Amino acid sequence: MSSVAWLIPALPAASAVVIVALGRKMPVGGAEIGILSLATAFVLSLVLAVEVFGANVAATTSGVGEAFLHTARVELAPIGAGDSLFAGIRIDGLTVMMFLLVTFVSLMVHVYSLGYLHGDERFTWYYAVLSFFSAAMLLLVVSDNLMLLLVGWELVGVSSFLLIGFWWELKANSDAAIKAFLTTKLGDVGLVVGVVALWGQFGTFDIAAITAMVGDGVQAGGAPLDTGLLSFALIAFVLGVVGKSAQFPLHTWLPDAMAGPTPVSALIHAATMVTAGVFLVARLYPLYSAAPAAQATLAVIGAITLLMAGLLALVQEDIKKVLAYSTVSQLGYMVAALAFSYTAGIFHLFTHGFFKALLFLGAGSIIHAAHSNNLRDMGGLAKVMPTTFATFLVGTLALMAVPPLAGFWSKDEILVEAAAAGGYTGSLVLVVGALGGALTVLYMTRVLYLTFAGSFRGEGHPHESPRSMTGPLVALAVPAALIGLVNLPVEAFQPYAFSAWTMFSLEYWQTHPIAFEPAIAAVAVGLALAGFLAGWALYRALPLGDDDPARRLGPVSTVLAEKYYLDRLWTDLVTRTIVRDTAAPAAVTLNDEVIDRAVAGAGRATVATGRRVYDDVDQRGIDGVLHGLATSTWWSGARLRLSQSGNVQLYAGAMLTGVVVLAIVFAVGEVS
Amino acid sequence: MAAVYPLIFAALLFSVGVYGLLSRRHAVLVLMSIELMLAAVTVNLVTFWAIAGDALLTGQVFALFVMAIGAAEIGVGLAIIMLIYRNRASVNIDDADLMKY
Amino acid sequence: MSVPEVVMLATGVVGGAAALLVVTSRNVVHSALYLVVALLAVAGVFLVLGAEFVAWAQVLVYVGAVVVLLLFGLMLTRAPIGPTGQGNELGKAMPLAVALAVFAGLVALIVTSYGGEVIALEHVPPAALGEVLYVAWALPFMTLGFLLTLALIGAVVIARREEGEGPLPEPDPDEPEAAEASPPDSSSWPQRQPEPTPDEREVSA
Amino acid sequence: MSWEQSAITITVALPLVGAAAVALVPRRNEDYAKVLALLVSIGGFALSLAILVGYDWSERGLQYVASVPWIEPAGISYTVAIDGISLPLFVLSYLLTFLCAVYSFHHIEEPGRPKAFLSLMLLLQAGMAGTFIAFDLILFFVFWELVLVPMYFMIGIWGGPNRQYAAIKFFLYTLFGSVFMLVAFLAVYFAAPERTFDLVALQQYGAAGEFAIGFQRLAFLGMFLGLAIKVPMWPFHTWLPDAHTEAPTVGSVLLAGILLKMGTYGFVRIALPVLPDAAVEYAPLIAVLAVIAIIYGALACLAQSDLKRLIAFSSVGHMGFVMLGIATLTPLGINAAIFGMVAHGIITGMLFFLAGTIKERYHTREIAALGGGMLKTTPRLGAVLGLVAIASLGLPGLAGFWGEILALLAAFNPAPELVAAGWLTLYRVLVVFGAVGTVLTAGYFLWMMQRVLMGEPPERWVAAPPEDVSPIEWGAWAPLLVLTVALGPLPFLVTAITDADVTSIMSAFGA
Repeated sequence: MSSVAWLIPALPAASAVVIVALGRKMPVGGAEIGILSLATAFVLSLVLAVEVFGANVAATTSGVGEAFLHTARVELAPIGAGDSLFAGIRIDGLTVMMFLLVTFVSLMVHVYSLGYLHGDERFTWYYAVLSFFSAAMLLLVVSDNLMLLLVGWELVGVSSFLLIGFWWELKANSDAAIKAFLTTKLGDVGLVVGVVALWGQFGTFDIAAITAMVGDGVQAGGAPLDTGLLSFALIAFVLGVVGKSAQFPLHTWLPDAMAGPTPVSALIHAATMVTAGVFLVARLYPLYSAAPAAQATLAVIGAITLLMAGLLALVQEDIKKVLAYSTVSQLGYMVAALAFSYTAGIFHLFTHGFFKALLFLGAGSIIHAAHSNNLRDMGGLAKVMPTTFATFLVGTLALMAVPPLAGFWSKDEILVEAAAAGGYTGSLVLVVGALGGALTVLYMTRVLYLTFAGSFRGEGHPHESPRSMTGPLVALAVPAALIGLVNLPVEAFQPYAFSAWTMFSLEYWQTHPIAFEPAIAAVAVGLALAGFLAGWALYRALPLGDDDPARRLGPVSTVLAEKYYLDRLWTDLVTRTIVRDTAAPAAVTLNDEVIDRAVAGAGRATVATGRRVYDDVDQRGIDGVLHGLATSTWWSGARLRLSQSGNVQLYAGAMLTGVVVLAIVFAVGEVS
Repeated sequence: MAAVYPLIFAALLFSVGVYGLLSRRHAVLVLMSIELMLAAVTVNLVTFWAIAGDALLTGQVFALFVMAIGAAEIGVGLAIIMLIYRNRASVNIDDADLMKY
Repeated sequence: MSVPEVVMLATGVVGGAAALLVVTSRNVVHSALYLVVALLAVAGVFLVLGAEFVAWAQVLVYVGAVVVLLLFGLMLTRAPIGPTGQGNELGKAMPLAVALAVFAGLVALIVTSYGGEVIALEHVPPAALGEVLYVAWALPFMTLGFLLTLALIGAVVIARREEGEGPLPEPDPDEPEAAEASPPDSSSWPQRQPEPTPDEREVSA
Repeated sequence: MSWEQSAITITVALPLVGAAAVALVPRRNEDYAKVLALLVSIGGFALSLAILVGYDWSERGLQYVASVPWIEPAGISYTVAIDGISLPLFVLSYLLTFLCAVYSFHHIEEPGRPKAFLSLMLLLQAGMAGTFIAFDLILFFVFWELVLVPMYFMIGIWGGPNRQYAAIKFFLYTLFGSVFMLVAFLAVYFAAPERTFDLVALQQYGAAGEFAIGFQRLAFLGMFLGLAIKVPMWPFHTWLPDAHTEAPTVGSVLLAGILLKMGTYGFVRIALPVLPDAAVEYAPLIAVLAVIAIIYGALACLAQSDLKRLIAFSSVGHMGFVMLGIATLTPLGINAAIFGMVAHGIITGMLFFLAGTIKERYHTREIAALGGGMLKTTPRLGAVLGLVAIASLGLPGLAGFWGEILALLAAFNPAPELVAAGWLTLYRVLVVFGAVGTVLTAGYFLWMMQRVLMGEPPERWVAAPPEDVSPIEWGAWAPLLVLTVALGPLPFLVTAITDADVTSIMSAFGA
């Protein structure tokens, strides 16, 4: 089966081409081709998963053998002195896990978009790019070498650009698309430099070969490993991760990227593309293990990001932006997790992909119904949109890490691993991660309350979305709820669990068992509960500031009111004063005024520099020198040409004068 | 007879011709000045023949040649002047500066 | 002082004075007439020196033909033939200086080279000249004739009016001296062809 | 003469003869000139393909060699040959001329006159192709200069409003450089142990270290001036934006597509192998100038308001990547450079076609005046522009990527001589700057796309949308578009041709 695994990325790629070529003539505008190809790819992924996971489980249960790895490659081009570029596939647990996630979410989004983009004038184009994106993402995960990975990486970037700017008539949308592309491209400088540096160090792009060399402590030509250069390359990769996975301080493109159609946000900006950075670190995990400095960088960046983005999510009025910041925050978890544990990082990637895609699609359904992104214009939708509500609730609970839903297991694993790792970075991630969990609950409670509770505040009569949209919601709700169970932290189950499926080496799996810490789980759940109560109280009391809080307090029963009274002190002090009125605005200020302005300012400054360079240096300076040469030649010519008056008499006079002078000269010469 | 007399006469004619050539704007006058200079040349030729006295009468023959060439020059010169006049309505030699720059 | 020397001095003084008047006279026609005198004086010098045929040829060719040609030229160009202003762009000082320098140089040369030379005057009859001319100088002589013919044809070609050429511009009758006194406004001259505009180029293409 | 010996000569002579034939077409039947020029260019393209196919891939090295004495007393011979380094550029020059001939059916700038225009184009073609196959320095120089004259007239007659200035600037500037190059050629001739202009012999002398280092420095400087102006390298680039902006579409396409490559080709073919020691000394300087050009070109693009001028300035940056590859003195770098040349020829040639068409349809090239929304008014034109712009910014999967990334790869590990001279750190820093340059490049192309393609189109275009891509234009563009897409996934289309010969020509460097 793994020998035809290349079909999995090839199918969507072919589908993209076919849709562009024939889509307009198809009955459903080409969508059926995309759905069919993704469905086939998903089935193939499942079959492949059985093979690969089965092989891995066989190894873990028996304790002998190796993690499943299948590579195959073809030469792409000779590039001199015997080196070549290769295109190759690498099938292992991680690849298959990403296959499952990407094909499934992509399939759901393909189906969902049938309803969401029904009647759009560029419907066919949309499906073409969507398929193209899936192909690029699958190429990224299946690459066996860094060069091909870079290719996939850039291709997802450009398809993201096309999809964010899908409604390009509005300048804001194309602005967002350009911002996304350029910001991630800035991060890609790191990736390119990293790839180049690793190639320079190891003389190959092949990930397996590089990993093996690092394992043996050698580099190209058998010289001893230069860990400084390796750390440089890996930290350069971190810059790429920061760009692509929207980590602090390059995260600002992701909320803007919500300008794209909502299914796109679900696919690209929640489940797949933004996880590419995390995937990259996971793919190179053996290298990162050898470079502690790079790991520490990951931990710090992840911790900053998860906290900061969580605070920002609190104050967004656009439902998609809440989810976008939430995604940034969750990506922070993953990045931080990868500083300590391979399994914890990718497990959160896996579960998050499902439930965040669900949440985005749910948000899309809500927006479809309410005709607005703004939380102010929603409310009371639970009654009219029962399916959306139920599935959205599942997604929210999973995100909130409520046991036993998906998010609980993966997030708990991160905290456990951070605690186990200890040290400054471990403690940082543990504390910040726990706080971040509470923040997550807080902002998701707010979203739930403002969207589904109370009465509808917007215009029109919202109704449930069509079946093509609710179907995927239901289909996604199942894994969102249950997928966490595949990695139950029970020792006896572990040889059959997710950690075994996706291991990159048997030795690592054996030395890094998955543990469960009741204390940490209890604290996390407690914090989550506190966050939920605080959020409920706060947003019940102060929905959005424009309704009178007292009037809203009225219907609440006295007992509850009294109970909340205590909570409200806590709420007012901690949540409202410190978090909402101080920290969150400060974060917003920092974000909007400093970071985003710095990013935008850097862009503007670059353009201004360009203008300066062009006007002053190029036109005035370099071209000026040239013009100066030309002008001086011209000037002396103009002086000289005065002698050429065309006046015959002048010429004659000059000639005769010359004759006389010559005669005198000769005469003098003769005499002397 | 002293040889200097005709020679100085020729030098005088020539210098006057030079002056006229350089100082007048009327194209025909310039031609006349050239004729003066040519005449000076013929005087010199004849004088030098008289001094040397060769059998082939070279000086006289050359004087005749110069005369003929002078006549030809006047003919062509006047034709050019007329052409310039037709094109520019002027016989002012300062205006005939098409070759400038 | 012998007779030939006296005659020589007299003709020299007359010819030199006439030559000076040629180049200084304000009236072009007067200049032409003074030129006749100057050239006659030259012929006189030739006679004194014994070159009889050359002297008569000088009278015939120059006085009889060239000056008449010049006068015709003056009339045909309808240029101002009355009194004309003197001087051109060069002014007078520079030509005068050059002329004096040339004269001084020549005189110095003549005096140093031929200061004591004496000419033994000898009369050459035209017949003797004819014998030399048609025997020893026959080939150059024919070449000269050819040259004269060519010059004649050339003059005709040059002066011939092109077909379709515009009529002669009429000089302003009120200001007959305009051409000499002030250079004509350059804008009235035929200018070099301006760059054709794209449209014109297309037409011409 | 067998086909082996005469193939190249026939192929190069065909456009020359064609130019004369086109010029002799009677004026009243000027449209026949188009047909004739097309036939000639098709014939040339077919012949070049025949050479490509007939090339013995197992042998490699110089093939189709023909050498006859030409100016014997001066040791100048007519020596032509072709190898893997020449082939891609040689074929590309015929391809682009062919496409230009097709395009000329559709449109020739004011003042028309297809006869003169096409005749000049074919003359230009002969010069360009000849440069790539000349293996005698003087012959090389003759072809090199032959290119100047037709391009001068193309710009000067069919160009934009400022055509006189641009044409003279182009002509004088490049001529200025060529003079130094010629002097350097002569110097090499006299300095060689056995006086010769034969390139192969000179390369052997160069590899054997027959030239003293002091001499090499001066000679390399002379060649450097001539070649660098042609490339053009920063800061010798200022003729390029003017010439490109003013030139007619076909002129711009050929200028960007082929002419610029003559400079870089000269470095690879002549300067580096003949003067290897000086090349090692100059390489860091070239690399620094190249990276300056990358950043600088991108910055200058950000300041442009004219679409065509923007494309012209982008060439400065792209040629910077090519020169960076050359400055590494490694086979990888040279492969990258040749790939970059081919890709740039295809992509930028295509961009200039598009700029010409946009000017023709929208009657302006001002980005602000176009007003955006081209995807609405002329969707096909807009889509093609978008695709090519994305290719030009170096997106993987399209032609522009490999040249850039391979150049960066090569720069990370330059030739051992350069490492020994202590330049490793410099080159690695340059890699980072080069990578930043890719972001800036992406920046201005996206910015251009946003302002030209996206947004709501202005009223005047909505009311009367300009004509979309015409069939003739599709015909002229299709090969370029296909190559743009094909070179991305199939980079061996170029490197498989070049690799072996690059490795052998660069054997003078490295261990």
